[in-house]
Amino acid sequence: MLALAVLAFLTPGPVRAEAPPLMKQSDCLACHQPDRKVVGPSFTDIAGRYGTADIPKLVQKVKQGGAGNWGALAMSPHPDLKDADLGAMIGWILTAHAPGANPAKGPDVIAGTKPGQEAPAYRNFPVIGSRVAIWIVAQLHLMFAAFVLAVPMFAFIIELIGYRTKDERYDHLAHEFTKLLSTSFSFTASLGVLLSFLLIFLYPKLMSYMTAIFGWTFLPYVLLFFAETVFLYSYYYGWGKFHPKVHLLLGLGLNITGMGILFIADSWLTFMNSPNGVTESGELVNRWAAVHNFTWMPINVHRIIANIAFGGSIAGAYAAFKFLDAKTDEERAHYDWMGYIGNFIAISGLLPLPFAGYWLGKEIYAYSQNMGMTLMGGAFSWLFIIQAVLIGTLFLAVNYYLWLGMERIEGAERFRKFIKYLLGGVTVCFLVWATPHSLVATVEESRKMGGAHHPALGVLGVMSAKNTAVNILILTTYVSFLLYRRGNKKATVPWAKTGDRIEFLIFASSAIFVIFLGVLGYFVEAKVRIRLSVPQVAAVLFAMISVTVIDIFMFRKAEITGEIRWGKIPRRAQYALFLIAITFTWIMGLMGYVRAGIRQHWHVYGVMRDESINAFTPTLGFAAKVVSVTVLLFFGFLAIIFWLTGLTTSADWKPRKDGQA
Amino acid sequence: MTYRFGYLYALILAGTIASPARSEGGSDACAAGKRLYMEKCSQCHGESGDGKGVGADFFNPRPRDFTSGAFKLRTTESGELPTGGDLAKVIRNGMPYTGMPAWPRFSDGEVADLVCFLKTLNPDFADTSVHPKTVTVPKPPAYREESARKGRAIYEENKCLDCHGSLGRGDGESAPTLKDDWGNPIRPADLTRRWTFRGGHRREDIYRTFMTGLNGTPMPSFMASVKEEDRWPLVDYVYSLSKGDDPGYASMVTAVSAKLPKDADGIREALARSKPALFPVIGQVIEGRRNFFPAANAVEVRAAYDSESVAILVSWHDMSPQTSGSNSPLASKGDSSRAPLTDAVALQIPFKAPEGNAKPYFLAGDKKNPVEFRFADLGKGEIRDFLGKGWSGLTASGAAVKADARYDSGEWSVLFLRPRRPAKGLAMDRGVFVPIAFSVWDGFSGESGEHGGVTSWYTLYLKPPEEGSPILPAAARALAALAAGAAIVFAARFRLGRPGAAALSKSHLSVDTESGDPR
Amino acid sequence: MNFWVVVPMVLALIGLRFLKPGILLWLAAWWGGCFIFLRFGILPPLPSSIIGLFMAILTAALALYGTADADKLSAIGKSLRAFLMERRFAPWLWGSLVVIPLLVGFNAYRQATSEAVAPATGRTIHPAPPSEITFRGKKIDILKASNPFRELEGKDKAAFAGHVAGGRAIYYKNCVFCHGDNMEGDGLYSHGLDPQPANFADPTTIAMLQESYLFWRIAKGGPGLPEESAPWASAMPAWEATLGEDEIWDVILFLYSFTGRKPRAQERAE
Amino acid sequence: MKTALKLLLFTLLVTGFYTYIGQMVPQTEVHPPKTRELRADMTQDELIEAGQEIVGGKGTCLGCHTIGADKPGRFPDLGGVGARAGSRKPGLTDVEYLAESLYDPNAFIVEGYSPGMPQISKSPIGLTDPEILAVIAYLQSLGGEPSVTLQTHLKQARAPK
Repeated sequence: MLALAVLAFLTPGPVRAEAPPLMKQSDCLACHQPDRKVVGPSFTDIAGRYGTADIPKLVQKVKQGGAGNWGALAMSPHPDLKDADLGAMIGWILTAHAPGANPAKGPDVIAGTKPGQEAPAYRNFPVIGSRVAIWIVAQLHLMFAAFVLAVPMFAFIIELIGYRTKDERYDHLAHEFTKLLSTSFSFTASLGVLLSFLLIFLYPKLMSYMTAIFGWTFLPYVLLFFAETVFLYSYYYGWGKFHPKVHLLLGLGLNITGMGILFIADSWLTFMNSPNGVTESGELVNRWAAVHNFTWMPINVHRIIANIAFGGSIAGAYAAFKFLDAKTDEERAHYDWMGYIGNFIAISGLLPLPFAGYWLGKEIYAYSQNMGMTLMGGAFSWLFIIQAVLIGTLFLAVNYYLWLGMERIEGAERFRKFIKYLLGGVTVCFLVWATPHSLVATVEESRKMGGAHHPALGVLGVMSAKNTAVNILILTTYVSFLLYRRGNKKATVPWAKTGDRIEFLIFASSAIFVIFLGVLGYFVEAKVRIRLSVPQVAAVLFAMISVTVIDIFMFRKAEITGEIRWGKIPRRAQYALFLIAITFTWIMGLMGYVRAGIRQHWHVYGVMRDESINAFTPTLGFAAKVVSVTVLLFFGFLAIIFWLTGLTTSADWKPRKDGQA
Repeated sequence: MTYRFGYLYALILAGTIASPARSEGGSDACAAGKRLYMEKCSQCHGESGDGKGVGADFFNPRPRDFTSGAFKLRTTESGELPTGGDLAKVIRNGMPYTGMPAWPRFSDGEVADLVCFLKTLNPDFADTSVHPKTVTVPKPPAYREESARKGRAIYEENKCLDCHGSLGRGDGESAPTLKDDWGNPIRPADLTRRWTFRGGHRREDIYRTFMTGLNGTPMPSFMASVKEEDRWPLVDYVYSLSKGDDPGYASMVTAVSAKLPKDADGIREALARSKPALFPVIGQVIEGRRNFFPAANAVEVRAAYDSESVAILVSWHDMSPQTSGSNSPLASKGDSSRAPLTDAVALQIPFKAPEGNAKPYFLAGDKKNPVEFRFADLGKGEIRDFLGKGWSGLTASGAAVKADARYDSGEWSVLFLRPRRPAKGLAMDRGVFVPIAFSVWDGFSGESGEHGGVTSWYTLYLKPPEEGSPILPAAARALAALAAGAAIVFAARFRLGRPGAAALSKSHLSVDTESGDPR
Repeated sequence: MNFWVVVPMVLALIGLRFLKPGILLWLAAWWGGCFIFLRFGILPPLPSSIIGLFMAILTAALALYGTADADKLSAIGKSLRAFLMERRFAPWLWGSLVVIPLLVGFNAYRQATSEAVAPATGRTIHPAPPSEITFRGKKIDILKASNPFRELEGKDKAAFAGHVAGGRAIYYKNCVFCHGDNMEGDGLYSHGLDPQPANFADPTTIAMLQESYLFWRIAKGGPGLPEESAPWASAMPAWEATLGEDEIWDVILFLYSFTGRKPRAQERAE
Repeated sequence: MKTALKLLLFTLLVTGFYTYIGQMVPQTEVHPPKTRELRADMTQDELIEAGQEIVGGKGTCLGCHTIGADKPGRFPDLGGVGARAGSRKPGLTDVEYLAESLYDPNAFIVEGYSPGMPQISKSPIGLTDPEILAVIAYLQSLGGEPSVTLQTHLKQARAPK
């Protein structure tokens, strides 16, 4: 996954809007249009008459203005434009509109893509209104899709582990995960179809525009979908019937097609947020640029990571349910183990998630400061307080599960005394993260504070403090995991003590470094401050990676001091697992809201206005209600899926008594 | 205020390097003080210390002229120069309700540097052989009511009320005629608001002011005229005139439900039941003829309502009532009429119920959100309604009605009566919070039109009458809690008391770590 | 921080530690300690909305602490059982059965008789700026505009100082009354304004913003705030009526120069 | 079944809690900027304001024209145009002159300038007739007395669709 993220960073940025930025600011477009004559000749006509060799001549022409070449109407002089800029603009006009540039169709502006020409505008959905209907269905579709995309990833990896270690348990576990998949897949597809119908029916104008831009992606999308169906069913029903390598190959195919579907669908919705490859009036000039827009890759990466975490948490919830409902010790042991793996996957996704989110936020800012401000400082700033509560809860629950998990490990009692410090760390970070910048206060209260910010808390309300809190939160959670991992092990290598000290030193120094940078952030200018988050993240990553490496070597031949008694975990731990799943789902819903919400009153940001009665941005309270309804619906459907899956499931798994996970 | 930045300073201490060491004493220190002065003080006090900086014209009292040698706040005898410590104290504490802020951010060393430089501005300081006589303030005896009562006689005896007024509201007979040494009009202090005392409001501060007088102002020293045993009683009397050390500004005035009779006296009587709310008045420093130092610094408001109307009584302290002539909120720059200006007051409420939290602009509303602006001209004794869309967009919207306005011992009080549900305008229902703001004009100081004192938006709340005693529902809650608590305790005891319950606490709370089997 | 509250509280907690209290008592002491710290220990006092949020988080954390391992949980179970069943705790049990309902009743009474308080309002402090504004008939692109005199800082020190001095005069003629001599939002009239004037010395105000953002705020003032910045248009005047374009840029230079802060640089996608 | 019920209750509790948090934060509904509607009952002031918005926005007039600038741009400065519109072209009142300049910009060219202004009633700017009336009202207000209302009929006006 990391490799993918790195890859995403390395690929060149999207093709930016072709027109030089000056083109948009200048008044050219008032008189000239790409493909038709308005006051002056169209760009296509100009490019037809002149070549790049004429640029110097044309530069002078534009500067001086005049009439006679194209008609009696004079072009006004533009003495205030710089030669270099003019050259660039004219160069663009000539090259991008040259007849040879797109010989088959002449100008590469695709006819009929102008928004809102003859299409009917909006239709209404009874009772709850079009927007809420689309909102709920889209969010449900997304949640199922996330699950359906994530499960094959870890099913494939788990199967691979099983194949490599020849441990049958993993194979069975992968199979069981896949069982959840086949029913969910049908749900996803049905919801997707419902969503498209609703969209086409309720937002015909928007959809005809989107079709004009993205119509060409529909075929590959459908083909990929068919391929995915084939892969999924052959992967599931072919379990044990193919040669393992062939079967693994099927799993790989399933993942690749799934990813392809995700990327295509993302291009549609990211285009709506950060349209690219179209003119200001919405005419398509470059198909690939429309797909490869500013937020496409960040959203892809963010989604993949989040999907894994989400999928893991849902699988964990499934295991928790089965554990609580189990009748025998074997069953409990099995589902305890499954819940553990699900939670492990969820944490692995959760830890890098803030970094991916950070990249996405940065791209949004780069695309439009307006949108960035709306997101971070404006109408949505309070949303991040809700998000902080959710993420804080998530981290608390994850840590709590790990601590309770030590109950099943013989010998882990010796780590109990650390719990309170870890808890203290997580709590303080949670408090910092949940501190709003501008506080809700009565007039008296703000008089006492001497303003809208509290002198002490105001400091905690800003970026530097939040970044620091998140990084420390991640470090703390990692320490919890490390302690869990060491529960029943005793290092036998001679340098064990030194190793411990080095690990401690790494943790302490990276924590101090992160906090130092956080404090430093208040004393440097904003430009530097924003960059400080990079070394912070790097320090945390460095600590996690280097400690993991040391630990692996340190415990390679470790003495096992006690066994892991799978199933011997308090029931409340299962509720923690369930809480993680609910919280994750809720965050998905909330993030879905903010991603669509920051477009505000635009269907396609800056290009196509939302003119429906629902163009306003609803209150957070309303959004919270819709998200809750969505989450409950999702869990309702999940219950059906779990039940269906349960009809065919029998625990055929035998715990291995060697204490190895 | 000192803690405002205490937290950040802690951070700065943690994160930054201390500034280079400052050399002590001599001209170096004065040079450091000069740098500091040029950066932080010269904009008002002037680069040469003559009190004529770029911002000087916008303050009243005007910034101190350091070259003159007249300093108000001293511990030295009348007419003497202040000590260095006196200057340092003013820099440190500022002067409340003037443009001189407190400077807690300066270190002691920096204040010393500044004092050193200030002394170079007046040659009289150069003579270090003269030591001004200082006034020592004895340790104050405990405050006693009896002493304050005795002080009243001393207050009268020493003609304090000629300037400060009979009730201490700064409305004495000669108050309007007072001028400082530079010929600028100056107001006697309003002794009922000791938080505005420039030299501090502790009893020892008041004592010191009596003893030293305020150089450059008509306030003399009473060292010679008031006998030693009369000094503390006088202090105690002045001290007793104020309600407290701080103004206790409110953010809301609660209108009580009452029967409002037809006559003004009756209504005023009914209003006495309402708790007064004090709102700060500030200068209109925003548009048109800005007013940098309004005569009034606070309005006190009471309110009551019945089923038909809301009564709002606005009162404020005014040195001298101006009742001949006229005043109008429309008087603007172009108004060249030389007619004398009268005192006036206005209240404003949004014209329509605010959508969500949005309120009109606080200066007479804006185009999107107009306000109902009720203006009382105390000369004509009439109240007229305006529709406000900003100061320049005020238009008369109703006929004038007679106002009930009274002036007594330095205080105006004006009664506004408004229907609760007028045909046009905001309906005031019980239990709602209505934004309300006030403006005050002092004709004596030439305030008219946008050139007046204003307040920010505050809240008028129509408190529903109490229905029955609150004790019954509270008791019901307590009983419910008791029942719930008892139920829990007895159920738990019953379960724990059963045979085999010893294991219960364990198995019930930590269930399957042991047995693995939920009950 | 209010040391008169914090120090005794910390001492009391330390003292309690030596008494080896039961886990229930210990958790209760911590909970109470946290509340006292948040409610009375911090100066200036925190708004009640924040205390509520923090206490919810802390309550959850303490609950997790008590249940995070089997020993603690069984200790809690034992203490609870002892509290409910054993004779020596009987006075405490019956006492709490009386005191808690009394507290509930008292609270209900207090709520019924306390003065109503105007609802608290949250305010978006830095709302998103419009992409462009019309300043005296001229369009200014808030996303891209930069201070035309900023570049003088490196090129022409004297001219730059001139602009800063110009800004200084403007500040002391127009802004100081509310924003204060120290630019800490505590000017002569700040006590009479709500929302209170911005504190420029605070690292979370102008240091976070681009100069063009300040230009927008100064030019359009409270009346030009977007809807999301309720409760109402702040008292900040729209200086467009009084100050020219260059004057506004000058005063912006002065704000940064006086506070020693740097504006946020323009970030653009290359 | 009991487990399922318990978990259902748990789920309801947790989502309920999150919903509650969502209600605790300040609630603002952000409405899209209103596109000014040109209503028949608009006052003169409102019409002028609408005109000003169009001049600065949809009309893109300020791309070429200035209002009250010291040095005129490439097209005539519009400051005070209301005062001189009536006397620019003999036989045309100020309204007629302004209307002609908007519907048929090249019919009269101010001395010293060259033609080049597009017909703003046509695409891509495409102002509607009422919008053009608003613009005229605004231009009149620049130094003159506005007389135009939305009821004013211009001979260039297109027949309503």
